[in-house]
Amino acid sequence: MTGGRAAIIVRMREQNTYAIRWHGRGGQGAVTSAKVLADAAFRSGFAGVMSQPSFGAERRGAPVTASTRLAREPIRDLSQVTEPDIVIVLDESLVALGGPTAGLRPGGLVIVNSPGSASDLGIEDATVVTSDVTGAAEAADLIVGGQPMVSTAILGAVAAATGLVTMEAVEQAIEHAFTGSAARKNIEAARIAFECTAKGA
Amino acid sequence: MSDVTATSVMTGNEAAAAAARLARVQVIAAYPITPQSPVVEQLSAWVESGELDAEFVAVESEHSALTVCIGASTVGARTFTATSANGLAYMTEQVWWAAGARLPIVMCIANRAMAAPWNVLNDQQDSMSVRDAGWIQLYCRDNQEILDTTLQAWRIAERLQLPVMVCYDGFLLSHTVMPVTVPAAVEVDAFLPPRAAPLTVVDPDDPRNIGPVVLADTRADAEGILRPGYMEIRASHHAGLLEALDVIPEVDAEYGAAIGRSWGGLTWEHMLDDAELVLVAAGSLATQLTVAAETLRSEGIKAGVLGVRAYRPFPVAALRAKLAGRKGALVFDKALSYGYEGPICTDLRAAMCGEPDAPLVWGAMCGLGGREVSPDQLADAARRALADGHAGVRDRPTDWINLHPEL
Amino acid sequence: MPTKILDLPDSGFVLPGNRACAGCGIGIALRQVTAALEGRMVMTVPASCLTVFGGMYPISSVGVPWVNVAFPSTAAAASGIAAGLRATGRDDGMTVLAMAGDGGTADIGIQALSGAAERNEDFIYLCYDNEAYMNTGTQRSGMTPQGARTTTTWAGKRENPKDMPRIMEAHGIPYVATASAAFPTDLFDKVVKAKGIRGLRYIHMNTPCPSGWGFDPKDTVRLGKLAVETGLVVLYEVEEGVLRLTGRSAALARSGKPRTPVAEYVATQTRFRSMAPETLNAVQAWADTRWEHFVRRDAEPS
Amino acid sequence: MTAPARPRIAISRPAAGEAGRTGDWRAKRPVLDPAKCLTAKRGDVTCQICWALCPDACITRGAPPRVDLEYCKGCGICAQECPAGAIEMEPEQAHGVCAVDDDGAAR
Repeated sequence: MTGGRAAIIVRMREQNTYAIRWHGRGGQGAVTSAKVLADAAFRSGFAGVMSQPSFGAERRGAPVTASTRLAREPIRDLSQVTEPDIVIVLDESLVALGGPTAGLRPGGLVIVNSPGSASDLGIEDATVVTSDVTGAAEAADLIVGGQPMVSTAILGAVAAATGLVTMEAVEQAIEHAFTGSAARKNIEAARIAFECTAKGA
Repeated sequence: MSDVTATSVMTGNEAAAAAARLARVQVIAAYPITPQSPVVEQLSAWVESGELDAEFVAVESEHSALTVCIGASTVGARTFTATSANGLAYMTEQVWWAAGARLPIVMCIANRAMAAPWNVLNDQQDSMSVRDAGWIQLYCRDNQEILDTTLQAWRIAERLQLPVMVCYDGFLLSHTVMPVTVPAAVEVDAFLPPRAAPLTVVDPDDPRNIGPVVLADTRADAEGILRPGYMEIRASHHAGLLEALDVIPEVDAEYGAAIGRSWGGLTWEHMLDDAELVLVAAGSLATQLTVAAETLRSEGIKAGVLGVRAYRPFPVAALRAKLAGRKGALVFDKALSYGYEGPICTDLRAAMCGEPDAPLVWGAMCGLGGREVSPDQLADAARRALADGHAGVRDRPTDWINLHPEL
Repeated sequence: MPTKILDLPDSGFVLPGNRACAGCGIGIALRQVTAALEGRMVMTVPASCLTVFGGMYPISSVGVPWVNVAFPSTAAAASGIAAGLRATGRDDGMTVLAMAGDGGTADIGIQALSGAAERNEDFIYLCYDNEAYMNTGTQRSGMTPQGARTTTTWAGKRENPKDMPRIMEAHGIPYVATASAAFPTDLFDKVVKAKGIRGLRYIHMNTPCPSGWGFDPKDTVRLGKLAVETGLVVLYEVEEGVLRLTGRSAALARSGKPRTPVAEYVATQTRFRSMAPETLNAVQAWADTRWEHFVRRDAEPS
Repeated sequence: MTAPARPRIAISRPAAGEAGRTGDWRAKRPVLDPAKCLTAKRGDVTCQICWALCPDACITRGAPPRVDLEYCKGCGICAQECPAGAIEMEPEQAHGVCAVDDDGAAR
């Protein structure tokens, strides 16, 4: 969509490693998202994938983070990602709290679950992509305990915005993580999110 | 308790109980296990008869015994318990909790072998196995030292806000009678005043949450003041143990001034001055080593004994000073880190590593599960070590004394 | 006379902005428990959701003295705190409250609790029963109901829960009560009554858990009430061996109207989603038998 | 760096907001309609069921009761249990930009 984003992806490819940080709320499944993305990336040809939660006792609704690293070589750094190339935000309200942009590499990519436009989020020095992932989850009837589940749906947006993983790999990874109708709904939600997210490089 | 100092013949367990009573302990919780049981039997009798004004909680397990002490110590009471072997293992979770919470609990350990297989007799595997839990560990060589060390233990514990284990050999001391001088209550009261205010605050008018989850990192409080994370709290705990290297000898000296007996502080020695071969051990085994050393001296071997009184904190500087320039040090352990060697031996090797005039350090294993070991056998082990030393043997394995490997 | 909502004190010991999940039943209950004891208390809490509720160092979410202890040791810690307060002359007007979850009570903590009950230690033990190990991710406990799916009973638990209040009653302690986080006035009255009794007082409190049971957080109270309507949870108290139904359970028994079928209750929660019809029948029969037992005991002349 | 010698133990003091401004957790906010609220209509303190049942101590007793939106997590118990149906849970944020057409294609 924008030359800027293509340049980011090219730069990240040159450095051969992608540091991704997830921001969500307890119960939204950021940890699941991070794990499934690692699986999808492995299926997309990354030899080194790593996803880990930030360990704590966060409850439903509390801000949580997770870290993912993707590389062509096995990963040996197990520390949390503090200077991400890519930030993925499952809950738009977290942007205003400042966590998602902390330590973001200049010109990094921020993917936000939001029905609004990127320019409204007030994030500077970064390429921002919004995707109404909650809307996608609702459209796929992916509702658990009264809440739309965005954890897998956002992977469609990530696949679209970064091009790092194929949608096919995302679907395989979801199928691996879920079973039966749950897998079907999760895949559908991810597909919807993929379709309505601006494509990256 | 008597108004006058008096000497009588008593067991090690009775000496421990007498110390707890003299300390005017406020809450006692215990569960029976051989060979510790007589300690709490005696204390419960004194509480029932009114001779000791304390709460005695007859719990249903060792885990609860130490937990009751933790609860009572948290709200400010002076507390005591005692156990052995599997009882200590069963309460291990709480052994860590008591130390991490900085509670000045005193616990006597009548040292006993760990099962399986069952064995109620003495070795030091039980307390050695919890050496890393953050308690001060003191080992006693006779019943008088049990009484005196237990009294010193509260003084040390309450000064440093750290729990203290007073370890003594099961049966060899716990059930063996010998003369023990019990100091007058008034003298002990002067040495050991009532417990001062605890670190913990349990007050509805100043409500606090004690021992909550602590994050890895530092975190600001509601006023924005940065507070320690888990690692700072552990570092402070470690610093407290290291401070004990000064406090243990100080309290031993204060006890000497008040009561008239001192026990050497961190270590003690016998014929060490010109010794070329130093025999090292903790507890009653070291007392036996003094006999072996004298036998060796009669043969012209310049042997001496270095007794380890404080095992945690490990008195590195004291041991280095005492061992510098000696030819050899033979460490007798009554415990084993399976797959390696005796724990005191390992620690001593590490302490001496890189010292310019360090002796050769050898290890010997003895007395597991109550296996008899005589001064002659100990002397034999010393002769074997010396011979290997003269022969230039480098990697000398641990010497198992009085073992029948063919069986 | 039972306390009415308008008569409940506005105590403020439980602070907002705490770490509990939205809709957590513990919060409703803890507000009443601390109010009933007027904050003149020492709480002791093992590893559990309540630990997290209480907050991470250096900030506490509850304005009463609180002593954290290891998982199996709640009742022993309370014994020690009570003994320590007596020994140091600070027990006057202070209530020791041990508060643990169902796993900490009925599983790993039952030994210490049984010992304390046998010794008739002087404290209130409140079990907040959310019917599984919620703090560690919803593994089964000895209190998980039959048919409930947990992360260690994927096909649904096969066994009925322990009857913890009756186990405690068998110890002969002076006061045993059941309660529900959905009925704050009934809970308040029971804690007030327990405060005035010496010895071990045991209160077993049903505590709906949105994330562990799988329901919308708005339904915490609705489902807590529904559990009582079905008779799966029976509100009662036992003093000196005499059982008396209380609150909604008493009204239900007096009304003679049929209880709500268990099927209506299980349909509200994802943990029962794959419950087999025969399991449902078994749970209904279990609830019926228990209900009849308590109604019969309630009718016995005291 | 050497370890501090002063004994440090973990002992917390109470304060609101231990977990931060938990109002941020909220997806829906409770909005009270004074025209329906029994207490608001009568102008004196009655009912107060919402206050009693709030698990987060976020409702202040009064006529009408007030919700502390800084900390309210939006559980919705107050709305569910209000006998007059006076509290509505309104979404903090609208969704639906990416909806699916009748033929199933995303637009």
